[in-house]
Amino acid sequence: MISTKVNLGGLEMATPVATASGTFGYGFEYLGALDYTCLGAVTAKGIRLDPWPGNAMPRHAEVPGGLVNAIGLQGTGIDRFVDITVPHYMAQVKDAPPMIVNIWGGSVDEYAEVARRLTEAAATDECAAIKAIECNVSCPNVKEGGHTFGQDPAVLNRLVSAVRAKTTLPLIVKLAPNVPDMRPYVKACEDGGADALSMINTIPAMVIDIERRRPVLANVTGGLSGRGIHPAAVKLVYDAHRATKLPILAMGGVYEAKDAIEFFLAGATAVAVGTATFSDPSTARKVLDGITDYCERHGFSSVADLVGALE
Amino acid sequence: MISTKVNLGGLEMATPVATASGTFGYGFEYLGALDYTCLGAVTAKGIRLDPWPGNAMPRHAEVPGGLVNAIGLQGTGIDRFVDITVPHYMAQVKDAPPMIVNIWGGSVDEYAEVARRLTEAAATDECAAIKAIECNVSCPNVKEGGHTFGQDPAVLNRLVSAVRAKTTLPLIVKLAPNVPDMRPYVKACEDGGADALSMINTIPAMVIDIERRRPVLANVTGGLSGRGIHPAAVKLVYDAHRATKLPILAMGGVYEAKDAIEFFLAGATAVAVGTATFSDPSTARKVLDGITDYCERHGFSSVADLVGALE
Amino acid sequence: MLDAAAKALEHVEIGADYRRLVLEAPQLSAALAPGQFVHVRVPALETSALRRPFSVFDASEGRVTVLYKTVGRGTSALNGVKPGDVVKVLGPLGHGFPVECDGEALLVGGGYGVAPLHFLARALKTSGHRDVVAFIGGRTSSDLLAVDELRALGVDVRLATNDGSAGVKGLVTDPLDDELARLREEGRRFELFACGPDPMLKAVAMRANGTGAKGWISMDRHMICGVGACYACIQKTVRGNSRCCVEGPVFRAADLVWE
Amino acid sequence: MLDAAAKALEHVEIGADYRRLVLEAPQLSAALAPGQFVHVRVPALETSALRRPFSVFDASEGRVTVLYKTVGRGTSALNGVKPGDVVKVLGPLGHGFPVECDGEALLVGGGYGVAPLHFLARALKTSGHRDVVAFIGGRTSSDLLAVDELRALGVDVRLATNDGSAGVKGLVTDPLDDELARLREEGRRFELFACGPDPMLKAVAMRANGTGAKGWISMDRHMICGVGACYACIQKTVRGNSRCCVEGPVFRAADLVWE
Ligand SMILES: Cc1cc2nc3c(=O)[nH]c(=O)nc-3n(C[C@H](O)[C@H](O)[C@H](O)COP(=O)(O)OP(=O)(O)OC[C@H]3O[C@@H](n4cnc5c(N)ncnc54)[C@H](O)[C@@H]3O)c2cc1C
Ligand SMILES: Cc1cc2nc3c(=O)[nH]c(=O)nc-3n(C[C@H](O)[C@H](O)[C@H](O)COP(=O)(O)OP(=O)(O)OC[C@H]3O[C@@H](n4cnc5c(N)ncnc54)[C@H](O)[C@@H]3O)c2cc1C
Ligand SMILES: Cc1cc2nc3c(=O)[nH]c(=O)nc-3n(C[C@H](O)[C@H](O)[C@H](O)COP(=O)(O)O)c2cc1C
Ligand SMILES: Cc1cc2nc3c(=O)[nH]c(=O)nc-3n(C[C@H](O)[C@H](O)[C@H](O)COP(=O)(O)O)c2cc1C
Ligand code: FES
Ligand code: FES
Repeated sequence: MISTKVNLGGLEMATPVATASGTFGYGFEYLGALDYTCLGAVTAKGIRLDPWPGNAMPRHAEVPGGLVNAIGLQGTGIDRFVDITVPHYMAQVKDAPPMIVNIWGGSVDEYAEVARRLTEAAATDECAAIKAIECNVSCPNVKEGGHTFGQDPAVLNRLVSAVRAKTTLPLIVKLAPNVPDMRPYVKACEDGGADALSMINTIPAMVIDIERRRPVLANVTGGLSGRGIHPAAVKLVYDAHRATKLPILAMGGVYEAKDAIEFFLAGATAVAVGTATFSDPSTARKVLDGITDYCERHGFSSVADLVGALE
Repeated sequence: MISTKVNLGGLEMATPVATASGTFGYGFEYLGALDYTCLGAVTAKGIRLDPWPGNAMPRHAEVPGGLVNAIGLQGTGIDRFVDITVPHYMAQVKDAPPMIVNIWGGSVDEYAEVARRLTEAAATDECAAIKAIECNVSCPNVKEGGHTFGQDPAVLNRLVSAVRAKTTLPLIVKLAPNVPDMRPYVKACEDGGADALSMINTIPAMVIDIERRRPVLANVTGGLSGRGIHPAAVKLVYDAHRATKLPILAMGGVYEAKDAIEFFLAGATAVAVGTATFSDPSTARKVLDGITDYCERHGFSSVADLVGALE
Repeated sequence: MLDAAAKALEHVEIGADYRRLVLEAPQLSAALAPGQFVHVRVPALETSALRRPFSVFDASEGRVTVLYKTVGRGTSALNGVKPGDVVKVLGPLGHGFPVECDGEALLVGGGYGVAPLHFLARALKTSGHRDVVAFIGGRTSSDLLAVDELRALGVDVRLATNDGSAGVKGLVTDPLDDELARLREEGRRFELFACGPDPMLKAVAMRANGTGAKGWISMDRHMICGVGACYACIQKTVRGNSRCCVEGPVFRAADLVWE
Repeated sequence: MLDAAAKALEHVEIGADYRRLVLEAPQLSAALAPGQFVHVRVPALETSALRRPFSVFDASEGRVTVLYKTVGRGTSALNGVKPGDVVKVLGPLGHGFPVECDGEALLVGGGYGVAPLHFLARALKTSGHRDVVAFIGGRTSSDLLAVDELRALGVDVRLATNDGSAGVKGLVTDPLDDELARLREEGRRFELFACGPDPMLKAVAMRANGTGAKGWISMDRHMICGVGACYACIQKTVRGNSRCCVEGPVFRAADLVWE
């Protein structure tokens, strides 16, 4: 028996496979199409204080190797989230996997307040599934949104510190991929008291409808995800792992076990499946099975032993 | 008859389709497999002062949607380049398209000296094909190389100014894609006296051989190119075009006319075909034919009218 | 919801660009209701390609039938499916039509929009509803789908084409308006059920709202997940930005907000 | 060099994992010399996939034949090519073997490395060279390719397998060493021509260098462009980092630097 347990900065995961924020709704939408026992965690869609309408339509375009999206973080606000959504998730999903809540806001204070509310809720039975916070400082699709927070290490540090002050939950910070060097950002998170990092968010991108001579997305630009970004994600995880001891939740084009194992070897403690779920909802299951199979073949008794295990 | 002429910061191109540096050798290697009359320019492989051995093998890995390479700028030095390579190109290729010479170096002085030598050579009959310099400040594969130059706007400005001082040839600066914001880099080039920009270089990436638990590339990391990076490239060209009047030579996943037209509409004056040539050497021909066809269908009498022509 | 591995039983061209694909998927077939849709993985596309959503033309006897128009990359690739091939089909998805109707059921369909109306018509007929009239429109006669199948169900079918090659020359709302006038005159009740291109749907919704009748409008929005997880498929409604794939695809005409 | 649109004429399995693909490409066929290779676009792979390089097993009468082992994604996809399909084939590429030899021609091949040696053997025989001995090795008997074809050309064929299932049990260098000893005793001249896995090539090159005989070694390096444009396919030589695709694939044994 291969041990699949991992600890992501205090978040105990029964398996190293999670779902990526924004690709798995509020956790329950894929019931029936996926065997949830394979999931070490689900990550909820980005939540902020108040409800948010998101961008105009169209919000996505299919591209070779993936997807460009500009959903714009449409979401129910924190009230409805803790009152209805999380309890619903827990009621619907038997042995519900721990939930990582992805948060964002228009100001440092808003991030901190959302974190406070979640921490409060997590202490109640109705929302006990809430087990960690993922701070999204890198969504390319909301101008007012978190993007700028993730682009300046000093601002990032302030943000992480403020959120840290309001939560005892494991705090994961989700970083932007389009930087010349991960290190200052990693350090800003470390110094701010983050428990883990997650990467990568989508890569800024744009698709033009040449017949209409217009951007396909109403938001003009969006974020590239899926198969094609995987090699770029592996590089960033590798860089971050060499710069820090913080555990890393890696995502970006995980379609097969091979993709996840590359992430582990590059230094990730866990992986999240995102865009791949759209084409095959059972991706996470297949990925987990492939990981344990790999461990068996290579004589690893625990997935945790794969982390950073490059020769 | 559609006019296909464009002017890229002083470089007169008979068509808006060039080849990308490092994917088309020194210009003559694809003779026989491509009708060269479709080319507005060829870009030579990166050249520096002295010969350079490049990285150890393996130097590439195929990935979905493209390629990760770490050739490491192997190349003949400037002496051999002007004495033998360029004259050979001109002798071999009938009506040789203008050559853009991609340069790099370990110091600002080295860049400047290579530029000076090229400018001198370009004035001779034997090397008259040399018509522009492309300053590579963004190759992810050479540590000692240009990478750092492209990561700091101040350093970039110093580099561009120094090269500018040594050359009267059209000066194109090739920027890195992995930045949070193109604008400071664009401004550094403008202020330094660049005539044009080119983008994007490859995106830093890594591939791991999970069976051997080793990076596939001897250089550990490399650069991602090809189809999958196209939407990210379009976004960066769009951003740069809105930030400057400098003309842009766009590259990154041009496989079909559609890809090139997206670049024009986003603001590029010309495009370069890179990785696509490897799978289909006649890509540039097909791309040009598709562009003129599009112009006809949409009532554009000149390709130049497409530049930035988003509705 | 389940992701069925469905075997293709039949795949035939039905006029110009339209095809009928019959799949064997007993569990899914039993679970589907009229107006719901399925999300299909096109086998020939690369693994990273998105699924394609299709309404259900019919679900019975362990089979699920879709009727589709070849319009782009995905549907072209779908053409290659041969009997015996296995296709992954996620469903049942979304909220469909109510299978009940107060008064005459007026079904209004354009192009492949007829597909869910056929399933609805059969269900209404099966549940004993007598007065079902279908208004079917298209550019030309070859765009009028399922006419014979509907007639075989005992549905009163009225046709309209832009070029007059079949039925009334004009829009599908022309014969619909005639019928609405007649019903108003006779003081009879009715409900509207529609699926097709946006302008047609808007026209039908306006008529429902204008007459105070119930209107059930099936919207067609670009989708990613199909299950409510991604928020790509927004339709503006009185409740804000609603997801077409779970809050729809069938919306009440009164709830829709048109831009 | 040209990028021929070649029609597949024949595609057959020849033992375990090996296949022979015969293509119609008159211009290319006429231009190819032994030891050169072609760069093949595998039709079933996505457009962005790299080409795959293959040595030429034979080129005559307007045909180009390659013999390949199915080892991965590209070669598996190549299996699907059917007679009548069109395959893009770039060639002739690289520097091949000299078709002349001072003394006995000793051909040493392993696995699919026999392919270019067959083309060479035929050319040597055609040009009147009598003494051609081929040493063919493999893991097991099914890895020994083109044995009958070589014998039919009048080549003296010696076999070796690791498991002893055909020929000598051991390495291909075992029968080679016997022959080298005999030649030395008789004071006869010879040249070595080799293609196969790296360890075998190194062993042959060492023997050439050790005896002062000429050795012609065909190297197999991962390639991108195949034409000298990308510098992916490096082989270390006394001249530095040489490109296998243009300076090779056949190198002089004396020029190779082994790591
Ligand atoms: C709820 C629902 C039910 C549908 N029922 C049917 C049906 O019964 N028969 C039928 O022929 N078609 C139906 N469609 C439309 C069908 O999904 C599209 O025609 C199909 O996805 C086009 O794919 P493509 O790759 O051929 O086209 P492309 O234009 O190449 O597709 C590119 C992308 O756009 C999306 N897309 C393109 N057109 C549409 C569209 N009209 N609606 C939604 N997404 C689109 C595709 O899914 C894909 O992601 C339905 C759509 C929805 C949302
Ligand atoms: C000059 C030359 C001549 C060759 N002649 C033959 C021949 O006659 N018959 C034959 O069966 N094979 C030959 N090969 C090897 C053949 O090119 C590879 O087996 C083939 O490319 C493997 O592709 P794949 O996608 O199935 O394998 P994968 O391992 O899935 O390929 C992944 C990548 O690695 C490359 N690659 C993998 N193995 C090799 C290899 N051994 N050499 C070069 N690139 C490789 C592929 O081209 C591809 O880019 C030759 C190689 C070279 C360089
Ligand atoms: C439709 C969509 C919506 C997303 N929404 C969010 C979000 O709300 N918050 C966030 O941090 N990341 C969001 N992401 C990014 C993903 O969580 C993930 O980081 C990215 O898609 C890369 O992984 P993938 O290639 O496996 O999809 C979204 C991605 C997609 C495709
Ligand atoms: C094998 C290879 C070698 C390259 N060498 C260089 C180089 O020497 N100098 C440079 O500026 N860019 C180099 N590039 C980057 C390309 O010029 C181009 O910017 C990039 O590949 C994106 O375009 P593409 O997707 O069309 O290939 C190289 C790319 C590849 C694939
Ligand atoms: S398609 Fe994902 S929410 Fe509707
Ligand atoms: S494969 Fe490109 S130089 Fe040899």
